[in-house]
Amino acid sequence: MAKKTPEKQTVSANDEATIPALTRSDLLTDDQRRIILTMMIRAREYDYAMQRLNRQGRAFGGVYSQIGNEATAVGSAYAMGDKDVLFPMHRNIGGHYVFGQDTRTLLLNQLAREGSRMRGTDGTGHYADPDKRIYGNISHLGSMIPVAAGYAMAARMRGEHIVTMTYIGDGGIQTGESHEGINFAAVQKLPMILIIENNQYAYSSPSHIEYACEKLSDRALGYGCYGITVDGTDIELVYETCKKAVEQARNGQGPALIECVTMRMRGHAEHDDFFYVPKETLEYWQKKDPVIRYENQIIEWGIMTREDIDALRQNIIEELRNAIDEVVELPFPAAEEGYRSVFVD
Amino acid sequence: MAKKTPEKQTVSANDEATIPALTRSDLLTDDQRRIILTMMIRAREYDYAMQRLNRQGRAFGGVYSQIGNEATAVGSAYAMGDKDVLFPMHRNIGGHYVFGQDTRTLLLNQLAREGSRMRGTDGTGHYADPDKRIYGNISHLGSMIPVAAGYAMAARMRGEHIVTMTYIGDGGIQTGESHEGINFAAVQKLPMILIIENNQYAYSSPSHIEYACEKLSDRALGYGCYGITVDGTDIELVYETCKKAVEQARNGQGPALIECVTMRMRGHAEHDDFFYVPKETLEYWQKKDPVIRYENQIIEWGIMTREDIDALRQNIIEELRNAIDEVVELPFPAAEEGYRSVFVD
Amino acid sequence: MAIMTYLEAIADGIRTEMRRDPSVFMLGEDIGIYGGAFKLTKGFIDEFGATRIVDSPISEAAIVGAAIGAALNGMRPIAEMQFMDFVTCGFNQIVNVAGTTAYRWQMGVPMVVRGPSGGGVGANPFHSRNSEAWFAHASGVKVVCPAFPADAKGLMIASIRDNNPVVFYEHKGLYRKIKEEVPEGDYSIPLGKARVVREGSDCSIIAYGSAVHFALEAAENLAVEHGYKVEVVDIRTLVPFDEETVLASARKTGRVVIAHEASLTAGFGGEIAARIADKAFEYLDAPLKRVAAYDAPTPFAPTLEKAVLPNAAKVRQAVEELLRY
Amino acid sequence: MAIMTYLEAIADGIRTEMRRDPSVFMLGEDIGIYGGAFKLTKGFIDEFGATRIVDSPISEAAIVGAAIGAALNGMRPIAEMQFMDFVTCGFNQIVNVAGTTAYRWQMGVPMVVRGPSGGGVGANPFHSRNSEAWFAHASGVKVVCPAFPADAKGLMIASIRDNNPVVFYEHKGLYRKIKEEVPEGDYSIPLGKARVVREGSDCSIIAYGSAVHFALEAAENLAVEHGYKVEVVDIRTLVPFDEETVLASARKTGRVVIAHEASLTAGFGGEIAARIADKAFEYLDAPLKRVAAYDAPTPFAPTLEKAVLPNAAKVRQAVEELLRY
Ligand SMILES: Cc1ncc(C[n+]2csc(CCOP(=O)(O)OP(=O)(O)O)c2C)c(N)n1
Ligand SMILES: Cc1ncc(C[n+]2csc(CCOP(=O)(O)OP(=O)(O)O)c2C)c(N)n1
Ligand SMILES: [Mg+2]
Ligand SMILES: [Mg+2]
Repeated sequence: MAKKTPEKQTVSANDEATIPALTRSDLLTDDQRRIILTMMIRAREYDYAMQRLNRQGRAFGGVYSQIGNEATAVGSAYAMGDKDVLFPMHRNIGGHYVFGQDTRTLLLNQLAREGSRMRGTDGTGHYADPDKRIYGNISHLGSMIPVAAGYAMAARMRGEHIVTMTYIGDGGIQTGESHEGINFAAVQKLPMILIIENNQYAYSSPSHIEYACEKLSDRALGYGCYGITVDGTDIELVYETCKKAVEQARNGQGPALIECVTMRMRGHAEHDDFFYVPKETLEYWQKKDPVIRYENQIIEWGIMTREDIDALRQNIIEELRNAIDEVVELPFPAAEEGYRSVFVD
Repeated sequence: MAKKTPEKQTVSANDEATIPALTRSDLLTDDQRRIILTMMIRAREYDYAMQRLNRQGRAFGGVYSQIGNEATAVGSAYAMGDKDVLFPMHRNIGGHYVFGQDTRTLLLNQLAREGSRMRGTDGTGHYADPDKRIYGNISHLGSMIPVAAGYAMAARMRGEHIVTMTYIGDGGIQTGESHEGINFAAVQKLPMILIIENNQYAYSSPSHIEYACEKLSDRALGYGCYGITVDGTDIELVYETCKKAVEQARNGQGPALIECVTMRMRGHAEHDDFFYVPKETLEYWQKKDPVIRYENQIIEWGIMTREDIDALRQNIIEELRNAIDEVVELPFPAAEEGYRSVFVD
Repeated sequence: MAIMTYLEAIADGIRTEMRRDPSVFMLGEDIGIYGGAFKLTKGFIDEFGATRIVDSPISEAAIVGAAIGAALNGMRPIAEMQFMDFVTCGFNQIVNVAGTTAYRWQMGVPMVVRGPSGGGVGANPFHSRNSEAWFAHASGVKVVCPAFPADAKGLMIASIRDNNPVVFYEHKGLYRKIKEEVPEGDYSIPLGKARVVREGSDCSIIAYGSAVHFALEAAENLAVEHGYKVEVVDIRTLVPFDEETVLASARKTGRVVIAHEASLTAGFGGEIAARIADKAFEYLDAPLKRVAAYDAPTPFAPTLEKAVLPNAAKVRQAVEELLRY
Repeated sequence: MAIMTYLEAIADGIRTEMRRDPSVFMLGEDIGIYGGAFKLTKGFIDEFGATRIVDSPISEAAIVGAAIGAALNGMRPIAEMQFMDFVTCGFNQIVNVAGTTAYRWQMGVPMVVRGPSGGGVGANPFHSRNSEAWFAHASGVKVVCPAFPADAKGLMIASIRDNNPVVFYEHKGLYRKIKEEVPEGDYSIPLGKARVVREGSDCSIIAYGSAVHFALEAAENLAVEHGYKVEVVDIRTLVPFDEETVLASARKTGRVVIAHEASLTAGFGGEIAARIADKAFEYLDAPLKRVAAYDAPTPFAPTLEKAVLPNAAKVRQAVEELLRY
């Protein structure tokens, strides 16, 4: 009962042996691998850029890092089909990119500039972009799970075979709405995938404050749905696991709870210096860095060279810099927007 | 996933073979058995009396039957120690009796007469009687689970080794508050027992509308607490199971989810003719009637004779009749009570 | 036109719209075979099937949340709260998810959350609450409280067609108590239009829901006994609020009683009073009076419930006070 | 006396009472080692230990529910909502369990639910809400909204000692913005007493929470520029409501502006207006005006937020309107 997922234990920093090799999925082509890596690097660099903006006092609102979560965010979203719908949470920049979102749109929202999809009414990843099949979250944790379930139910009513995917943390899954949403999806056998991003902490709270079970995917048994726990830093494993669950869900076999075990490598948001995380824990997870390890693996597999990857990264950084330079110069939305659209027509 | 607890399946009415023999617990003396039987008959007869009052138009508000639930209610409450605290739900008259409540008090509340503990502000089993360590429920299902957890936590803070017990149905456990309450208790390892009264229906909804898991006690795994499913019509089995869980909880081993499988033998409340329940299901469960079977068993074990039991029942009926005759003549509480005690001093 | 009870009229409104628009469906507890706790959806599952009459687990947040998700995906869900009291368990979904979506996303959430509210029927504190003021204060949520069968039908159809979240308060005490002629077939009444249900010039009573009925009773008694001409305005919807009609009545009579069954403090009556005291101040000949429930849970025993809830006598007393002023 | 910020004063109030009374404990998310999202409980776990500073899962209903259970069992819990916005997830526990217990059981639920509320700091619609009116309408729940450090401390201690559930609204924009002398040690201010924070005879502003500060700013500007004497009344607690002090001010000046940061419609300002329009009608020389947020979620971008929220300029405009009337 007290025992947690193995990944949760603080491991000696020298213990490379505990780090398993990355999975090579038969379902992916090398072209796809290049795309996946691109998305991961984009997510990572977006994060670095936001950190910089935050330090410079040019970002405001909560700046939530997703470093450590790239494999989970990208791998899960990449497993979705091109009519499927994403309900991302606050550490899923990678998913936004996979679903075709561009950096400029993300920045406009996050920095609440004129032209933002939300007109400055809200920030971070809370926007919706129906054309890109992205519906962002609200702050209240778990609230989007019943919404993603209902979205899937509506599609099924119309005979559409789409799948919705949403996310929750090791903390957020303790909310009542999470429970009601998952149970509703299970009872209705809805094509909804819930990715549990178990990144060891909920704000400052380690897992034992949040739950007492061994694996959060153990909850699947009690809901009567498919559940599995995987290493959330192993991109192709995440992809393969989600792909299977997505196809199951699409075939009417109901929802899945997929726990991806990873680590939040920064504070809850940038204001938080995460003093409460043991240094050794971070050192251990540093070695499991999902982006760096995948880069190395891709090189090892002979798919790209270090030079290819460096060039790719430089491109991404350039793109980001240009987008930021443009967006930060834009004004905030006009004050009048505050009085508009409390209701739609 | 679609498979339910065996008890849930409609069984041919002739299939006596599927009904297991009643458990004989080593933990009980014959004197205790007589007490238990008395409580069960009291609960049953109280129910009959309320049904009559309702037919006569002399009861109002929801009249919820607990017929079929006597073994669960009595067996669980009887497993508690004499400092332990009960948070009963709407089908736990048996538990009220075990905790020493008298019929007159129950009737005063249920019929909202002058002298009711709740002064007519509320009815049914919603009253609290701290001297008897009974705290009734509110209507909102699941709301008392976190409350029972908090009560237990407060006791532990003071170094008291008490256990709290509360109840929820196969429907009510789907509420968010149920989830939050159980998880909170599990994380805090609180001495709280949650009895899941799985009586096959939530109002008109059969279990497959409410959940998709095999057994509701399977949820224990996902909370990291003790869980078990037992035949809720087998009084000594319920007792023994609860006794074990109560002592575990008292020793700091945390909460338990005990699913007692039984059948709601009447409508949701007396206004409901339960047309939606298949006749064969009722016939099957009729054979598992927890009171009648225990009576027979007690006779078979030579603890009481049929005449003893008949006399016992007559006594109980007499007591009930007297209490009712007195209480129905009482006026409703004075109107002024409505303006008092919205706050305490 | 057919004579219908309030309950039948609501059912007729939903049925009519479900026949017309395949994107409308219902979600709630025991609404299928059982036909709902008040039998409002009796027969619906036979006509519309289990795909459009969805029995849900006891999970109000999931009911509302799933309705929101379905609404975002092109449907027009009607979510039933078995008793409106249980909306406290789906509260967050309504105020935070549904209520902010138009503002944040410029997308509609065409959802109706409906159910029986109100007291006076010997239920208990958890089956009697009038909570409409909470949603009126939420921003982004429309709030409808019909008092008559025909209005209930017309407003229900308008609520279903509205592209915004609507919380639709049915008063369980009215379900079978009142009957009237109700237009058959397609019939909708725009949200945000009050109705003068009785004309008068001596005093106005501004009311909604069950209070309209005891306001009318009070007005009638005062007319019969004293010849007073009391106007009764049924605001029908709290959000949007028909300020114009209310102010016009206040300006006309100069004396205003505001009545609702919900408890007094921070109830919607305060909002109405504030608007009148701001915008019709110069026309007022007397203080503004409110008649509402005592600030307490709605008690169970008939003696207490009667004492705590407002009624015609209390409205009448307030009107008389103003007329004497 | 020591100079304290609003945040320090609240922390001091809790600390003082926890030292005095072993039955007081705290429950909430990240309040232990982390010291809370705003560091209000920084150091508490070192002084009081993990038994009395209980880090909880992200489960607002469980936090409030467990607090209620503990309160029924002799403790005096303080439940923190990390942001008051999340109280929507513990809403049912407060209004239905806690709020009805005194009435039904004649038993106290000595619990404080507290946390940061309010906007103006560039948070977002889900970290800025002012929801006090909901609880004021609930019955059986006390509602406290302090504006000053010393009041915040005194009212916190009184709230902890109160035998009823109290929802205690701290304004996050005030946490570090204002400082003043605060009595050290045991210091309590009875709930239900308003305070005239600035005397005047030309017009009254009735306010609470952050609005008291922009009301004072408006009053000062009007005094400096025009010599107007504007009175500012800080009601401090919504439930119980100090009607007497408010009516006295209204009767004295005959002109009243009511200000709060919460959105206008069905906000507590309506209640205040209604009471004045009822009980001080004959003293009024001008309409009642309310200054409040626009009826919308609190937006994120500074431009929008500034436009939507009330401020000194808007109060001033309302006062001037009344003085010109
Ligand atoms: C209902 C609710 N309560 C509290 C919060 C405040 N809060 C925001 S994020 C957070 C921690 C979330 O932890 P987890 O779910 O593990 O997600 P992570 O941030 O680790 O990805 C908290 C407590 C919230 N947003 N919603
Ligand atoms: C939160 C909430 N939603 C809905 C209801 C209405 N309701 C009262 S009892 C009931 C069915 C309960 O079923 P179950 O939990 O299985 O308990 P049982 O009555 O079968 O013992 C329902 C839907 C309620 N009381 N609370
Ligand atoms: Mg986490
Ligand atoms: Mg049941």
